[in-house]
Amino acid sequence: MNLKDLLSPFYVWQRAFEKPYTSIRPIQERPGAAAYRGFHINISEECIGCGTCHKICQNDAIDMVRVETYEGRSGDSGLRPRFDYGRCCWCALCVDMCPAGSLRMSNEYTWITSDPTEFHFTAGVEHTTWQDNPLGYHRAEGYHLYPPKRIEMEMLPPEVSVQSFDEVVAGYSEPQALLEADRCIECGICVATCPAHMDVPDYIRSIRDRDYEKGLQLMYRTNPFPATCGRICTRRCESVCPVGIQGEAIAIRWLKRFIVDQIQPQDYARILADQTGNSGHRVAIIGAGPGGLSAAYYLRKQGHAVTVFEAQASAGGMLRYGVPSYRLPDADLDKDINYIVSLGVDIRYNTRIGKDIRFEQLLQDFDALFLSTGLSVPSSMRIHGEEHPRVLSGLQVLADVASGRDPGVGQKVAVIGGGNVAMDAARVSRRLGAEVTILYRRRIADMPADTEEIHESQEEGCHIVTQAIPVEIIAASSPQQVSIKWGEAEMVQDPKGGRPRPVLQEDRMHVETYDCIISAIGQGSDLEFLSKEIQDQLAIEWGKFAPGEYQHTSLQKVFVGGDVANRTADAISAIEDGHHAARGIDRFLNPDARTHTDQEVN
Amino acid sequence: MMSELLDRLVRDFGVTDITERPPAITTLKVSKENGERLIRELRDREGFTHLNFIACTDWIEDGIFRLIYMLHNYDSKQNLGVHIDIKRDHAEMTSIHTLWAQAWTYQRELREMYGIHFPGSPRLEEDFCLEGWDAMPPMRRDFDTAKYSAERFGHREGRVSLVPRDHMKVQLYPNRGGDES
Amino acid sequence: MTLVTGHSAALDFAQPDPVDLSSGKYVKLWQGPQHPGITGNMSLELVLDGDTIIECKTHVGYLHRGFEKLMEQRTFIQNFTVVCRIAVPEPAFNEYLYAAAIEAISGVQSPPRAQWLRTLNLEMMRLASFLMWIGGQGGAFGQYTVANWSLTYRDYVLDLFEEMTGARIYHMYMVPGGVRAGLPAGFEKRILKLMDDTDKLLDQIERVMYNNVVFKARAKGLGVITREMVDPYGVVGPNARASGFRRDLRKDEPYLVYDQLDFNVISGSAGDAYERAYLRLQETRQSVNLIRQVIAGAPSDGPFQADMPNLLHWKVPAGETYVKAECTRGEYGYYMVTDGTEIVRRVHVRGPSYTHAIALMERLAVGTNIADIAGLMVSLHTYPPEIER
Amino acid sequence: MKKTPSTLSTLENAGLSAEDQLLFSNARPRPYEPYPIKAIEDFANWARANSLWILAFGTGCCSIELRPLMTARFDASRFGVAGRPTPRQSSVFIIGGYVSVKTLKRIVRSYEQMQGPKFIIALGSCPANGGMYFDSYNTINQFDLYLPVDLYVTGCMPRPEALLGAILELQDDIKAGKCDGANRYIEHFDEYKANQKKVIKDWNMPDYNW
Amino acid sequence: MNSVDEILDYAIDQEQQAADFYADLAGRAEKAGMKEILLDFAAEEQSHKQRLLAVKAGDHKLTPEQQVLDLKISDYLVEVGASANISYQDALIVAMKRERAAFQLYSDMAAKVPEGHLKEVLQGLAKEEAKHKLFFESEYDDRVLRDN
Repeated sequence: MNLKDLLSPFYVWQRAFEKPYTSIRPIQERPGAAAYRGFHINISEECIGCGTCHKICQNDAIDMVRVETYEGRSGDSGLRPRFDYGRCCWCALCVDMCPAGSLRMSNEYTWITSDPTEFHFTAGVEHTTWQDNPLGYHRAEGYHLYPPKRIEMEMLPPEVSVQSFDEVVAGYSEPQALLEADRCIECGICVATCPAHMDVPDYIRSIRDRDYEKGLQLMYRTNPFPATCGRICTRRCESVCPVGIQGEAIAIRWLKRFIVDQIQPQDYARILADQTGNSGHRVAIIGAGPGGLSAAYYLRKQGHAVTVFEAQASAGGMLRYGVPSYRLPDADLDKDINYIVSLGVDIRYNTRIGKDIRFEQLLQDFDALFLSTGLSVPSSMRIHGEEHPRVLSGLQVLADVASGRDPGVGQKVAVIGGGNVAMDAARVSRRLGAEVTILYRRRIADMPADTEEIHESQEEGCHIVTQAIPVEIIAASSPQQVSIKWGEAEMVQDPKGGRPRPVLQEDRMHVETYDCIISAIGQGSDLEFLSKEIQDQLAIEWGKFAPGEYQHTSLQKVFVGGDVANRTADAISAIEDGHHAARGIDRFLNPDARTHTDQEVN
Repeated sequence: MMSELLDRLVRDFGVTDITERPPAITTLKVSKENGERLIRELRDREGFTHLNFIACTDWIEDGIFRLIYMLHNYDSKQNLGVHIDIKRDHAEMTSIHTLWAQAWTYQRELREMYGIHFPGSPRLEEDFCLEGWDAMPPMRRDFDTAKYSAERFGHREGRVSLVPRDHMKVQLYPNRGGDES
Repeated sequence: MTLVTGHSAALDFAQPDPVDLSSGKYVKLWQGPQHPGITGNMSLELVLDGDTIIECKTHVGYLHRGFEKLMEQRTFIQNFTVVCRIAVPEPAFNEYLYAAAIEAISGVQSPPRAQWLRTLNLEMMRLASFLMWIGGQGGAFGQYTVANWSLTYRDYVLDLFEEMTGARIYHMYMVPGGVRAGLPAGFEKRILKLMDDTDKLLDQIERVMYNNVVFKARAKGLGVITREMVDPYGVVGPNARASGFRRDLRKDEPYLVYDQLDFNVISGSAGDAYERAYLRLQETRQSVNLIRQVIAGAPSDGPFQADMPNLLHWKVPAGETYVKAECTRGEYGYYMVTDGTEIVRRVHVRGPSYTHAIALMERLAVGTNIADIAGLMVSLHTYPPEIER
Repeated sequence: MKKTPSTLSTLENAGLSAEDQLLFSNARPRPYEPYPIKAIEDFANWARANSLWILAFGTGCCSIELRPLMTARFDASRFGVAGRPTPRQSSVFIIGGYVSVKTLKRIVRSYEQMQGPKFIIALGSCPANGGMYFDSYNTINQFDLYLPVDLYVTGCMPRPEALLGAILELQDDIKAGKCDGANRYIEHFDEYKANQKKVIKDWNMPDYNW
Repeated sequence: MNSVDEILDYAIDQEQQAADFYADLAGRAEKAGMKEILLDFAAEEQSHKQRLLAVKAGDHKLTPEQQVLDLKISDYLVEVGASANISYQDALIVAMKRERAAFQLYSDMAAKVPEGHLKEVLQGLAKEEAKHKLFFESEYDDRVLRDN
């Protein structure tokens, strides 16, 4: 022991004159750090109730509860997270995971109560003092719990694709599909939005498990056209995919296609093992498009005998005659159709109702009817000179190409319209060697066609002229040509709201001569095969049927579906109509038996 | 040097399944009978003087407990994991409490958490972490901790959670979608 | 004073015969779990001869939460939030090792910036943990002033943690594949300022505590770990270094960016409580120095997380690994077995306290004065929650 | 002043061996009865509120924030808070987060040894509804089944400031005479005991630790 | 026709004629759906008439200065006949054309009369018809040109 050691403790006195460490008013003067993980904030308006926070929470601290304000919104479950602070550990995985980006944390942290049941609150719905606190934890830029970017799809380069009718999209390879399938967060929001309510998360999971046969089985539960929909579906599911809010939506369509592509047609029967009995009932279906064949598939599974009447020489309807083969190769369409037909569906080709058989005859001969005749009559522009022989209809051009006929578009083509038919007609014309101009009365953003289709047609060299309103068709000097007079349009906001309307500028008119003009401004139904009396009974609005629940009409036996009966007019809706009509027909045919396969409301 | 050692271990102790594993460990498998002898040899002759831990993995599907003795050689900086498979229904292993002072603690833990017996190991039957435990050893795979907790400790009532996908089906399309079969 | 029973030699691991209490000569005394002299919750079952301990049995399990079982119920990303709770005063090493184990098995490489940030986080943790330990060691020998200083400085480090990670204690910062965020603006300046202040504080602590005649008198010669005891008792970290071994995983098996930092392994020779305490003080200074180096070397931009799959349902490939890191108390390790599912098959957490607080403590306590038992325990630097997990 | 309820029966102390039975009281605990004169009771509550002595028993993770609270930076002493090493001198029991079954036994014992009026503050999620360890086989999920809780503080773990907030709130509640946890325990003694014995399997201590 | 009241009477009569026209067409229409639509048109014309009656009674003022959006859709469409099996598209064209003709008529008349109250009334009527035209053109734009 030395003196220094003895004295050293007294050095503590040197601190006596320093500023004290003590925080004078600790509760007030020390807010949490800017990124502190305090109490939860949820922007309920942005939240979509996907439940991913609930799923990632290892403490089971988050319940998804009904909040009526948000029920019925598109792509929103109407549920909102409710936190249990008797469970939470403030790890913020829920914040990191939140695909909507609506969840974050404030930097508040003091909550004292004598009642532990109080620690339950629905953030953003119940009032909290911290809801508007700008500080607190949020997910840092560059940090993700799931990959936000989609696996890019390989496609034929436009200079190659335009040379032939070969399929443009390559399809995912297995490693690509596994990576893309991995991105799914399995919330199931898409299931409600899909018109057919396909089990999207489940079949994506089957990819991750590399169980493609299971994937096929899952898809056929709701959709007997997976090869087709895997290529041309309008994929509303992707538009509501939560992953798409802060990143890119899961490529649901391409994953569906991937599953089908892994399976050979000859294996379908073994994998799906569909049972078809014999109920003794006979059902007639008019139209072998997606709606009619979907109904046929599910009716056969219910054991009913099915006869399909088709006016064309092949089945598929618009899928065959309206969708070009570079988007949907015949082989893939046939994969779907052949399997349905293989279940014992009798298709009468080249049989037009009203011409070859009377509708009333069918009413007499069959126990139930399903009408799914589609929209086959091209809309007319109703402008002068429209009847010129060099004005072709888009549908006709597509049908000609699909049937192997030359539509004779010539070298210089103008396409009028902004829908998918217009884009297809334009791209088909490009493949036939023409130089193509698309005239559209509004802006590109207003085009009803898929953005991908618009993009691809531009890539393939179609020249899109927007805000161009055709006013007159004029005979050209050569009978092989035709001129069009069109005027430029200004977009004017309608004071009553809605989308802006194009207004013709009469001082800015153009006249241009083409080898042909393809009109593709929409199509309507052809219901001439129905007598006036029957039409009056079927409740037709705007040229379309207005079916009831289960697709039934006021004519007891008659069920309707597809483009001719719905507003969305796409394949997937037609497929759902067919499926649902099959349910309705089954209920109608077996009113007592509880063999109905539909799930009752629980 | 390591390969020489391994060759010798194969020869003398019949070790199998020699695997290099990232970042820097080698694992090998030895029979239950040769286990204690091999570990003693490694400690006394080969410089594996440090016992990192003893642990067990329950491979219930194979009916075995896999004991792992992790050894370290401070001089050559080698890590060696010795796997010894023992039967689940006759879970017993030679004690190594005479080799390292901490070994019996691990063995007590394994006794409590897996029900593995180490004859001769001190204080083996004493409670270690648990007290008054009356169920299956909790680290066994077939012990359901969530169920046990819910039954014994309960959870505060008043919580209900809905599944978004199912809720949307009930609300928006009760009669549509995939039919239940 | 002669021992009536107990270990005949340092390397005799046989359990002593139980003391015959019926003679009335000896007193059985329970210390803990409710006892201020015990770090964390542990209890010591002591048998005293006068005020000398002749037998010590440790009892653990008061903090047993069954982590290893819980981890077998949760996905890989969920466990990331669970692991830090295993060692309450020093959670960061759990986070790092858990991430490192998954990265070893899955082959994911965390980007360089993440490695620097992880190193910074770990060294800050080491500093905070040592500051807390200094307070504990001071308190165990009655020097509460030092505890007031060092715990306040620990709190300043926690403030920086809060800025960096969003939380004071359970940071949950090192996610498998990287870290959760970069450094906030002005962080470097603030941490460097704190490091300067900490240096001054450590000088003062050395003067007031280490030179204190009472501290010296009580700590010197207490709980001597001989060189021979080190390996048989599984002694690691500062406890082993104080007994003359130059063993430090940061140097021996470098991880993260330690191979790019300039530091030496500190060691002592006496192996008693004072040597260990002094060694820890030096390591605290070393940690301050390392933090300065990391701040200087850490890249300020670039990714801080590797490209990861969807962690919601990540299936780490089947494998097995053992990763370790040098924490304040020595070798901290994670043994992990995966089976290719979304859930880990087995995790074993190897905490240094497991050996120090049980086998070693039971041995060293024998012959110690009852008044020094808390000081001895603290000088071994043990954390019960990592023993029982 | 305090009267003993005439219906008082004795405790069984069934967990004790015959010889230990003699060492422990088998009397039932009695509730605290306030002074009949309100001003005196108010004064007593004021005094109690300003000398909250905390039992130094860190029962879980959250107790690590007690150390900063007790040292220079947050300096709880100025609020009349001090740590005491023995239950006999303590009036506040801070449940520091999760409670394992083994610790619960010691908590019950320590709590019962504390002199009334006594108060319990429960920290973090775990005592409220199991928190992070809701599915653990060794931690209880609702602490208030076993002992009466006066205040809960949320957080995992709660910061020292939140803890200070709880102490201030507890002071206010005591002054207002609202903290009746200890009496609740006595009034519902048999229910609490049954819950305790449901999870503590080796009950080898007296039914009430005087 | 040179007094304001005469002009208004004429305009009111015109609206009545239009309403009668649609009602007649509805009576002949083959499709039940179109019947309803044409009756809606007739009701729309009746509401125009009520408006003008209100103007005449002094309860409502014409607003010749207001700007009315002209979509110019009907200007370039072909004339279609009002047959019994008229389609919705054609019915809209008929309606637009009628409103356009009325608009033209009042505009032309307004151009011929000197400045004054009468001119203002004629201009106001022209604006009224322009609004009616916009109503049908908007409908055409929304329904028929929906996909275009």
